[in-house]
Amino acid sequence: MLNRLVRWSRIKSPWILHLNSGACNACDIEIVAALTPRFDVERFGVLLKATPRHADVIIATGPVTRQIKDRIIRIYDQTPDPKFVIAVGACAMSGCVYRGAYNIMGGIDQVIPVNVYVPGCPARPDAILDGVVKLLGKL
Amino acid sequence: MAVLKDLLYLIVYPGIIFLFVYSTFCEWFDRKVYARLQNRMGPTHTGRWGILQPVADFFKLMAKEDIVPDKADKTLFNLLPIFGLAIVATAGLLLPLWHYNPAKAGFNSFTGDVIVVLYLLSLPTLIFFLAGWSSTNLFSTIGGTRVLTMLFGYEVPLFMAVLSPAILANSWRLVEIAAFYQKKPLLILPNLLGLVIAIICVQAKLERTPFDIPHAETEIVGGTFTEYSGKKLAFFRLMTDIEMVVSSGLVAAVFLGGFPGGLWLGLLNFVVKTLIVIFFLSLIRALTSRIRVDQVVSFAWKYLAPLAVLQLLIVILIKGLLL
Amino acid sequence: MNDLEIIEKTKSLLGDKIVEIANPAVRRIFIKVEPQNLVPVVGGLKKNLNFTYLAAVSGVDLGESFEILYHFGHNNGSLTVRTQIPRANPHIESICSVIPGAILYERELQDMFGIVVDHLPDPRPLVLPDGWPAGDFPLRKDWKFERPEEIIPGGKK
Amino acid sequence: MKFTIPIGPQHPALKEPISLRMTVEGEVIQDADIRLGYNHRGLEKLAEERTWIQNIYLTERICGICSHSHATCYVQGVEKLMELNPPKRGLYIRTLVAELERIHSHLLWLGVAGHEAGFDSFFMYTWRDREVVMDLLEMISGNRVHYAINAIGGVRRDIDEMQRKKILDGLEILKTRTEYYFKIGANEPTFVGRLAGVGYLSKEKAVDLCAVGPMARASDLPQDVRKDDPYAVYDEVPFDVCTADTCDVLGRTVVRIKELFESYKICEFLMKNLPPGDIAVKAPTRAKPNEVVSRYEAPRGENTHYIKSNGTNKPERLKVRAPTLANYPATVEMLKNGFIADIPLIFAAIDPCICCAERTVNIVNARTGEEKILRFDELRALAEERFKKMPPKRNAVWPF
Repeated sequence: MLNRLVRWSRIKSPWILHLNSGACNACDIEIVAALTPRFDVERFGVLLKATPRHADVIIATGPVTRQIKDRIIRIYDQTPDPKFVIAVGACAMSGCVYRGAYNIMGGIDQVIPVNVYVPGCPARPDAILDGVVKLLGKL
Repeated sequence: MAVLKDLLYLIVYPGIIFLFVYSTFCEWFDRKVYARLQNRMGPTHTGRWGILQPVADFFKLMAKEDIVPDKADKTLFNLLPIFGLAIVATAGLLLPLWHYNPAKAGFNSFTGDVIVVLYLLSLPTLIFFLAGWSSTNLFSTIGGTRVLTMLFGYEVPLFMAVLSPAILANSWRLVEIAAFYQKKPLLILPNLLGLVIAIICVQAKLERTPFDIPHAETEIVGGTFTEYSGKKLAFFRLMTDIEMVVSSGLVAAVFLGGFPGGLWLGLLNFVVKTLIVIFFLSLIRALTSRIRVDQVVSFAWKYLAPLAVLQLLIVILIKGLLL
Repeated sequence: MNDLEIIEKTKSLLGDKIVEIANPAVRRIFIKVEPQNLVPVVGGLKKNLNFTYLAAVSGVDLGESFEILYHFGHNNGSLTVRTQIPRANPHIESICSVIPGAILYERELQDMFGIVVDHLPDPRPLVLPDGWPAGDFPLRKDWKFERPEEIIPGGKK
Repeated sequence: MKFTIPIGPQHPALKEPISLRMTVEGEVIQDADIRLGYNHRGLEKLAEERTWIQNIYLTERICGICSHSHATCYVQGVEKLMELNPPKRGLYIRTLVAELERIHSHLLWLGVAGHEAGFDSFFMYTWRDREVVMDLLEMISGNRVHYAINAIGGVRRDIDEMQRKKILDGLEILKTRTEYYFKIGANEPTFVGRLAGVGYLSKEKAVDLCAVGPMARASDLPQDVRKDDPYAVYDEVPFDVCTADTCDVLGRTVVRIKELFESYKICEFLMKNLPPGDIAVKAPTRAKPNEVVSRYEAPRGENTHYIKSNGTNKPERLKVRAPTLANYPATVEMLKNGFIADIPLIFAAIDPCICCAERTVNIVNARTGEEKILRFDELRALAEERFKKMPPKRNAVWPF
């Protein structure tokens, strides 16, 4: 019974943290666009939170640069369990056009475990929403 | 029998269970109004019209990992949320709801309970400050200082604004003030200025836009709550919600004539009147932008405090000349 | 002021310090100077011809030498001052004394090419990420980067 | 009593990673230090390994907000190197996309400014209307953000009659909405009070520190590449350079709102005078050894690309200078003596596009000052001291 309550509340209230690891801004503005009236993720209980301590889902964009690698790991550690990571956009998945550049480590999954990948360059807000919903379905 | 009644009062209505249910409802109402004013839908998929959204948030946070920073003062860090919750819930008990007898004083209604409620409602501010300070995060610390700085601004106008209806009613007891205005509803009108001041001050007390400076997201991340997670954050959120209910209940009791009509009608009165106040709070939140902490203080002392004094003068004149 | 007037004025004012003036396209002027004349030329351009806005500083690896280009913007087009320094002794004088806004570009230059900019007001090493190996300058032509093997989570080993 | 607060690399005011370290005394900033490098991807090195055509898509991904700017700047340079003359219709469409992008970027900025000032309703409203221009861009190019409309020698997609009508309709909607925002901005005292007097940058400093774009224009420097060095079809289009003389965040807001109106005008002109004909010419795969400086007025200021070719199908050198980088020295100047509460506003006012600025550049911070744990009495003293300080400007009015 309690488990069911907790599971229900987790599905209904995913709070997201937006983590930019060196993206080109395109995915970022699409994530922000997902909060705005046309897409309005708050319908599903999603709130954009400022600090990793409050977040459940980390939405990561962009390829991982060498400089930010440690910070990403730190932010991941700061997030309380249970936590999930969604990699949004081609860069966060593999590095996209920047694959092979000297300052790029590759996709987010080279640094922290990823639960859901959302492809696209950039991913549309609808796709990002779909990714969040798919993640919740996996719970 | 009286003990049973008091227990019922403490636990069910208007004690902790009622406060929990009603404050989550108020948070939903606030979020929904806020979202509608922004052309959005607000929560829709949790329960009917998303009404269970704050409940889901609460239980999710309760089930999350609880992190205490190494550097933080552990005792304070752990105890503060519970203290805060207890304080605002106690304040909630003093609201003049159903089993009051203006003629007889009890543990929850006595001469001077207005002052006690006001005092209990100031304590959360200190709790916020201590919370920010004890977590030793720089952002929290800045948030804590801002909490205190703001306290200097809004507290005095709020006290003065609440004072004027009390002077007019010639009582320091919530139930008597409410009864006075129920008898003479026209006398609510001279207090309108005080009502506006009180709503603005309550907005500042609740740290909502334009006064959400202590946890201004874009400046100092989560402000006082930056380091709080899991259960403690859930308690703090609940505490803020209950504080919202209690302070709007206080405003409604003092300025809008209380909640007459016994158990059911009284409840209806309570819900309608607090929701009106909360609606105005949401309206202010949606229609203004955040101001700086120095602007808050100068605004409070240059406009709110003189206006509150003016309100006092009006009330004293009316009392001297007409009553 | 059109291109011809700018060229005329530059020639008459700074003619002794300039090696070459080219005007390959409309509103594009390229001036070549010796490295030691760089600061006076930039100063003269700023003072007399109102080239106050430095758009960028580019470096190019030419093999034996480095070429440094200072792109200036103007209400009437763009002017580029170019100079070459030998690869063996890559030193150049900072123009921050004339144009304070140049600092970022010159620090970038230090970082990417290993060119030493003398008299920079803020000469902190402008290395890429923390812990970037010293002596690696990514934009030099002889610097190659090999992408390390990636681990694919859940993929074949 | 001083202490240092770190802002970033992960901070809600910054949607992108950058690290600012502020030395503050009370709420007043004494010194600021910027550390870039979190977003450095090494694009200039990559560009040397790719062909001319591949590089269009690479430069497009320098930045998501001004993707068309970098791609156009690059393509214009390459067209000069290859001695191509793109047909008029192609240039018109390219300019149209550029102006629509400016509209989208400025609306986005307005929303972000509202958000940073804690005015979330304003943010929601501007972003709702931004979807109109996003739809237009999607209709023209097929994508919401990276338009990929540029090709060397022209554009890739044509506009038909129906699309032309839709664009004109969309512009009508946007125009009325922008006028409405103008009114909101002027009539919301908390908003104006929050913006006025913040982030002062004098004209002399703006010249010295080479500020560009709306930053320079708000400091009364009429500097606009579209007028100074017309590219594409800007020499045929009537428009004005918008300036303000208040030198603060309010001025920058006003400049951007004015530019929105100019952009609507330009788009309307382009749509009403769209010439018939081809949209592109065929481009060779190689360019003769040469060099070119290409300038472009992006929404944030001037883009400068320096392209050098060596006769092969790859560039010898591609130097990208994004407007945000040019504005950093000025930003540090503006942050000094501001309030903590103003950091996001000042920083947002340059419309930072860190990803643009950071392909290659690093500013190393001096990790000065230890992070102290504050004592209770110190804090109280701080709070009291702060309480005595006066706000810098009151009774601000909208400058129209």
